[in-house]
Amino acid sequence: MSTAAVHSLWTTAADPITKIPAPKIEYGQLSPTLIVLGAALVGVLIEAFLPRKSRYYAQVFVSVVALCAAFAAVVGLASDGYGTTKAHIAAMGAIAVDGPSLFLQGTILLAGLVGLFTFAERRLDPAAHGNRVDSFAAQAASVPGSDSEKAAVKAGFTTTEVFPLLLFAIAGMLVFPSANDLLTLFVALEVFSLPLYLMCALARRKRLMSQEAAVKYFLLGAFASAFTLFGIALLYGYAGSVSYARIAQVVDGTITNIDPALANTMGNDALLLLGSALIVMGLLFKVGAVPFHMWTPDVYQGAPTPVTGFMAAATKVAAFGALLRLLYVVLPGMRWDWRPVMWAVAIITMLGGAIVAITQTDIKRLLAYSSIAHAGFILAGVIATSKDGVSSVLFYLAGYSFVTIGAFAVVTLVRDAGGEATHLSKWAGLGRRSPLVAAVFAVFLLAFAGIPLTSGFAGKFAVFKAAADGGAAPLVVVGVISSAIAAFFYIRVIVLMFFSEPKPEGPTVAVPSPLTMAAIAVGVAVTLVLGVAPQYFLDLASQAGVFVR
Amino acid sequence: MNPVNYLYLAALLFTIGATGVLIRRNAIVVFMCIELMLNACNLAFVTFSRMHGNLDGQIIAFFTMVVAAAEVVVGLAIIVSLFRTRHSASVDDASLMKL
Amino acid sequence: MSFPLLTATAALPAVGAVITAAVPAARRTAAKWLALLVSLATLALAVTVLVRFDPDGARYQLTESHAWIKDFGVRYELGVDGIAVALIALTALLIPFIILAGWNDADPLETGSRRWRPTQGFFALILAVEAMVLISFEATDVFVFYIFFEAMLIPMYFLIGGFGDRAHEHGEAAASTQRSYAAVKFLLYNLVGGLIMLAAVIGLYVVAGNFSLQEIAQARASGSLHMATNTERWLFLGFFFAFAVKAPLWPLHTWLPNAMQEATAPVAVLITAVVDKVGTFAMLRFCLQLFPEASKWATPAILVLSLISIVYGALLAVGQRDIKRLVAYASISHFGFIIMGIFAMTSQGQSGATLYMVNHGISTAALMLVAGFLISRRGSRLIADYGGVQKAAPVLAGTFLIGGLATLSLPGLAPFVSEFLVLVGTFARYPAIGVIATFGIVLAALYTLVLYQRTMTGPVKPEVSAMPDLRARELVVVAPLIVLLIFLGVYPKPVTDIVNPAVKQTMSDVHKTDPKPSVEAAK
Amino acid sequence: MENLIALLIAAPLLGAAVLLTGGRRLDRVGHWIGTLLSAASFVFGLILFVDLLGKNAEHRTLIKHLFSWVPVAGFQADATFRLDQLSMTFVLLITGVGSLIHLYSVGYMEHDERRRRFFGYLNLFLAAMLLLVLADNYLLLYVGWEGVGLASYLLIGFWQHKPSAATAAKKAFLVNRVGDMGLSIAIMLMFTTFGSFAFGPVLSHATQASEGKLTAIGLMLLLAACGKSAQVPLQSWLGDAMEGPTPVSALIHAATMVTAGVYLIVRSGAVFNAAPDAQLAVTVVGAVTLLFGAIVGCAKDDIKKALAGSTMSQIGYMVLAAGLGPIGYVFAIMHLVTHGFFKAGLFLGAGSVMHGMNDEVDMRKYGGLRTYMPVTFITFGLGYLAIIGFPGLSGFFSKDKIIEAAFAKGGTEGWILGGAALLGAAITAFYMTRVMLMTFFGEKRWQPDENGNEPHPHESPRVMRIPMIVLAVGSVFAGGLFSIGDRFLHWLEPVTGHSEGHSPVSAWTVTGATMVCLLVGVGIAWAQYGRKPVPAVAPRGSLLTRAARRDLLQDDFNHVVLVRGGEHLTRSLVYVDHTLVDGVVNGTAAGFGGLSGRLRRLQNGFARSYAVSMFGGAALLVAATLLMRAV
Repeated sequence: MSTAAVHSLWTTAADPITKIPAPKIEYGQLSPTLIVLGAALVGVLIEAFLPRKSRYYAQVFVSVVALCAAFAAVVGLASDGYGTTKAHIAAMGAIAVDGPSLFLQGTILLAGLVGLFTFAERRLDPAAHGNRVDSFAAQAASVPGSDSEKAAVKAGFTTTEVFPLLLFAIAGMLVFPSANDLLTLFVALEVFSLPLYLMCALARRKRLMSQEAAVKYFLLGAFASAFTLFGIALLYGYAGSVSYARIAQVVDGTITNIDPALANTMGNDALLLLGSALIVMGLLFKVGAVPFHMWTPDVYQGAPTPVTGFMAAATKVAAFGALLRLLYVVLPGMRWDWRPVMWAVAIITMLGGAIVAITQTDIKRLLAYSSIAHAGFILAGVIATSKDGVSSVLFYLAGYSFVTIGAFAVVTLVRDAGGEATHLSKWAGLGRRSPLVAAVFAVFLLAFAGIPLTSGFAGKFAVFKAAADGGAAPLVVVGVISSAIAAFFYIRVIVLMFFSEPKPEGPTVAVPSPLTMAAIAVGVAVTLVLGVAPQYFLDLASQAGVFVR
Repeated sequence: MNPVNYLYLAALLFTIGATGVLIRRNAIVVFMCIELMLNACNLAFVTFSRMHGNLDGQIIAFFTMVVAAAEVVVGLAIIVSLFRTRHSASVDDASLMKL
Repeated sequence: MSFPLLTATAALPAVGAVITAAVPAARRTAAKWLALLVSLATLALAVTVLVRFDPDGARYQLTESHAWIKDFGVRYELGVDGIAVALIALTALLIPFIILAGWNDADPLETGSRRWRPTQGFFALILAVEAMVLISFEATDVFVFYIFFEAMLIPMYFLIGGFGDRAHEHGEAAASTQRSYAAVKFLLYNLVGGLIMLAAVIGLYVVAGNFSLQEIAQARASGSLHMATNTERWLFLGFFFAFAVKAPLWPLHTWLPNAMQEATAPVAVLITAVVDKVGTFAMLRFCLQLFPEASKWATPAILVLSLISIVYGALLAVGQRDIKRLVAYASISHFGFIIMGIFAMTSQGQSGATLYMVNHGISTAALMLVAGFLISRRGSRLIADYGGVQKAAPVLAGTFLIGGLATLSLPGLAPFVSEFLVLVGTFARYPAIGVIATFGIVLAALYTLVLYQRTMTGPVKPEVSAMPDLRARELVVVAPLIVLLIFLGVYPKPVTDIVNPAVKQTMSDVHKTDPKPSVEAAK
Repeated sequence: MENLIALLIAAPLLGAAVLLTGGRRLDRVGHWIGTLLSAASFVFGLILFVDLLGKNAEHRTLIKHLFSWVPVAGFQADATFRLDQLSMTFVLLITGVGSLIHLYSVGYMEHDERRRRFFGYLNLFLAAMLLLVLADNYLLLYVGWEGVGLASYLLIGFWQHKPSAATAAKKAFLVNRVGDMGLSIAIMLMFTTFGSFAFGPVLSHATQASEGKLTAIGLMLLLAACGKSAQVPLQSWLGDAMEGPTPVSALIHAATMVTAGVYLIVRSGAVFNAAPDAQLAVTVVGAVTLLFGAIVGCAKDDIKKALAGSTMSQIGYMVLAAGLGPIGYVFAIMHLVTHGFFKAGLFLGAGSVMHGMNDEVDMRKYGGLRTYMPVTFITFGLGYLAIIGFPGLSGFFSKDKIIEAAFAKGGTEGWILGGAALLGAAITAFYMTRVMLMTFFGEKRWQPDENGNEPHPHESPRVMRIPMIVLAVGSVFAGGLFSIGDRFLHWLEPVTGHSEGHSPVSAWTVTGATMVCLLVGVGIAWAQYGRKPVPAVAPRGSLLTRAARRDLLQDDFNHVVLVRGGEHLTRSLVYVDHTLVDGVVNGTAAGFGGLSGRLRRLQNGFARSYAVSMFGGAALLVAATLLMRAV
């Protein structure tokens, strides 16, 4: 860099800025996020001002209304054509309002709503001192087993803060897949991650594990976001901007007016490759791809099960949305660089998740590994780099998220004296005791396994088809093989539930309130509808399959 | 001085931070190392901002600080509650869940 | 629009399954009767299909076509040719007998939870399997076929793992372990096969752009759809693998003995007489039509494998100590014949193979169901636990013998005709293979007669001396099957008339003509 | 008239169906139903015979097409019957002897609680046997062929509670199956050669096919014949088949079924005529068997097994004759018919003896029975004279012609075959005399059995005596009736063809030599068993005798090579299936399980090691991306 150039920079920067244009914000198009964020703030206020007794109802009410309203807003935007013809970049280039954003936002909102139902469930545990309790600690700050905890339980404290936390997380997730510059991406990442870290620590039972999960999730998550941030810095260094469109232009080499002062760093491919690899790594951490998956089983096991369900579904949707946008909007110009790498990641993710799951003995860990394997399948669709690839991933995510929440909701029902009985040996003979619950869980497992007539099959078929169309036939073969391996452990659970003799002092199945029932019912309904008559949703996904640049 | 050197410094700090995460046991120290990594990023942003001659990088650095602060709030809360339960802040002690 | 007869045929048992499953726990008997009535009504519909099918008409008849999943290029397309009609009739015919034979198999030992309804489940699952098998036979869209081909594993899996023979030498816990092992093995084998087929199905879509059997076959015939040689071979192998697991062909067979051994006899019949037929049927319909060149390319290898199946299955049947396992290995041997007939690429072979599917269904049903009655009386599957049953229960022994004779393809009984056609058809093109396969008939006699001798003849064992003879319900199950075996042995023309035109079409699909006799003048 | 052909089969078939499904209420009349329907069939046969006699020799073929049986492109098997002189002969033999034996069985099986079923099986046999000889194509013949096998199986194992009977039945069926394999392959060969397997097309075009194919077809037909007719090497089942009730041995394992092989060869004459190598094989098999059976017959103490050896041997004669070509066909059939009479008679006699002796079969425990059962003695004696070829009786005419024809073959072969036939005649005389002497002459040798029941030999009831008498009459006169004026020759000639041979020795020389042989055989037997008392326990005997007692070690060979070898094979295959075929799959599963267990350990619970994995992953990701660009 020449001194003259530097000097000119200094002088430019030293000039007083006379006119800062007011940003133009399309509030209407951002309304889903804004509604949720607003509701979250209202939730905070509720915590501050309402009496303890009425907080629960108020929070649930506000949350449900907000999520419904936000979903309505998404539907309204989509029907106005924002997903297709009127798709554009809003909020001064920070947020993209287009098909994939709207589709994923809708999915996240519905998943959040269903997840909320499981958060609000208060009938599973026996009432403590006459107070109904949910899955969350009475007072998170009290030390487990201490007198203060007992006092908190006795006083009927509940951590109703989870509802605003949930809303904040959802708001972050809504922004994440529609972020159109790297800064927004990073902020959204933190906005949805931080509440999740907290919620992980809030379990009522097994608090040690819960806290451990939170610590692990937090440290590793922060570690990963540091990498992401560094990647963002490098990409910024490469392109001189954090805007997706601008970076894409630089990558493509189509940028018109290059400031000569930037010539030195701009277009430095090392920066591009390093930066994009680190950002992708951060996203792969969130979707739980091997080798960035190791937090998944521990956190899934330790977190309160409703949180696990929500996290497993919604985080994956948001993270895959962001990954898609990054790869399809920012980095299509270098797909010959990232495709082989992603191939490798997809393969080890599919195989690794499936293989390690075989020997799991805890149902929540098992589902965690299963979610890793599924991340691999979805990655296969991501790699397709075609419009079909996008829509197949969207469809897969929609189907998968409801199955996941439903499955974890069922997990909350099977309880013994220590709370949820998550060890697989306790699930023996469940089919005898409560055929209906076992059958429902079997449906979810079959959907995970990708048996025809379930959403799992339709999704897997869509993803593999897109991958094969995109020239990734070997990936399909690996996918098929790992599906076979995965089938083994799903079936093992079914065997256990239906064909093993029930243990005499086995767990009981709690009768849930309509909230959890609704969550499970929605899961089953979506599973079957997307399995038997997926065309409407495939249409939706394929209309939504185009990113705006 | 050539601003590229700041980049090298940033990379160095980032690596030190990452190494600290990998080798230190105390959760607080680990967390501090992560903060170090974030600040390394900030340095890189500011440097690039200087090199590119636009202010985006500097603004981002502010955002990063805010985010880091938020992380501190959440992180310390979690770590402190763990410490109060276990009377230990060692991340290695928190290994109930494995395999 | 005309009445969707094919859909109705498959939908009726499906609906019946749902309703049966919903019958309250206390109304067990009602569930049984309901299932039986539904299966009979399905049979009536199947007979209607049979009557309305015109053997000399278009290739696919009673067709239905509706849009289903546009994005996957999938249409809900049904249609039947002669081969499918024959198998639909077989399936619809056997299910009532299976239900009747399993009448008491699923009565709960103790009343568990209020919601525990094994009996309802058992009959509902059987009807569900029927529905899926029927629609597999009817589908002319590869995807539709695939979906039900795979989905039928699930009810089948529960039938195998959930219901077993009552008494067991090692107690109920051991039995349940073995059962679930068998069920898991069944499911995994077939699932792996199905998943590999899934890869091929996707590959087919990438190449062809849709799943319509007729469209693809026409496009291939007219040359508008070109498949690279290697692509065709890989796709063929993907399809064939799944069907070979299902059929089952050596060395992919080991799930069958376990499954048949552990399942109750009616379920074992359901597996081997009905469900497995989908595999061999699909070879004829999909492998040969979609990939004619690859089929011809693979023929030598497949013939050798089927030959191994024939001899190996029979030899292993000789070595078995468990009645049901023995029948299972015998079935493996018979499936070897069926596959051999299909890939001999002669009209005798393929007509014979189709006829064999029907006949094997009936004959195995007869043998296995009687074996089930026998086992339910003594509470043991071991051959060594029997002896002299003939004295105590002559009718049971007699029907068992006829079932056995059908299994060894005694002339005059139905399987003979088909087995001979397969042998002739194979011999015409591959004399050496035909001759070796003929050894199978000696081995078949060996295992059947050894089984009969050890169980039915000789001094009467004390445990069997008080064994009751066949009851009325059991006779109602067995007698019609035996009548059918004799009828189709003496007069198989009704079946061959339906099958022949379809086989002719298949032969022209693979561009093969029958070898000509060396002395032409004799004709 | 053609419809009668169908009725011919339908009558016994109806009987079988009614008797086997009728249930207990038919127990009292079942046997009469069976006998009646058998007799009805015989009557139909007679009507048809008279009808045929009324026609010209060329028009004595009736064809009845019933329905199209297996119509598959190019493969047309019809249910069509052909009644010509050859099948007519068989029809009369089968239904005639069959009806007599039905009658006999009414008495013989009187005390068996499963008599109804027995008659059902007998009727089933008649139907199958008639189908065999009336079929107009080989596939339909095959149905009858296996049908008689089934009936034979059921009847040999009729006393199922005896393990030996059940085993014998199974063995018979299995050995027959080996033969059936030959028939299957022969039919397949015909189909690929001629495009058909109906008698008409195959036999009329036989000369157009290559000799190699025809030889193959001929050899396969021979294999089939060996199985059914108990010829070496598939003869081992016949001796064991004597486990069945004696009427069964008489009807199936002497008079009718076992001769089906001869029928098959004669029927396929056109094929054999054009395949000299196959013919040679047939004659060799016939010659070997006639000696084999005779030798075995000499050594057996069990009266039925001795007779079974004799049956084998006599069928050997027939096969030998059939192998000689047109010159021998007629005599093969003639011997078959006469043998049907005298061998059935002999067996019924043996049955009558057993009936009177508490089912004792060991001839060493008989002796001097001629006084106790005179009718049996006389009828048995006449049968004996017939079989050894006493001049003027049936066996004399038919056997003599065969020996003549064998010599007429010419060359070394002719001498060897003729010599074998002559030797056979001598041995026949020996073993039959032995049976006669041990049973009816000498001192009584029976003892009370372990329960103290001493047998009280007595004559059989009339219902059993009548068939014996009728058959004895046939044994005496049938040969003469057929031979005088060459009636039988002219009757069969249109079907089988005939050629006169040019024997190197004159007919009278052959007759003379035969007589000498006969006398020698009888003389030796008299010297051994007539002059000296018969020991109650068999002496150890020479090596040959001991071998002959064990059916010339055939069973031992089978046991060691086939049974043991087979057991080892199946056992090792079961092992292979379990460990190897299944093991590969289970091993794969276990492999994944092990891999899983190992990979699982990476998840060690320490957040820092997770961070290492992430860090390493990030490094790999970066390195790989950079590498991709570099490549």
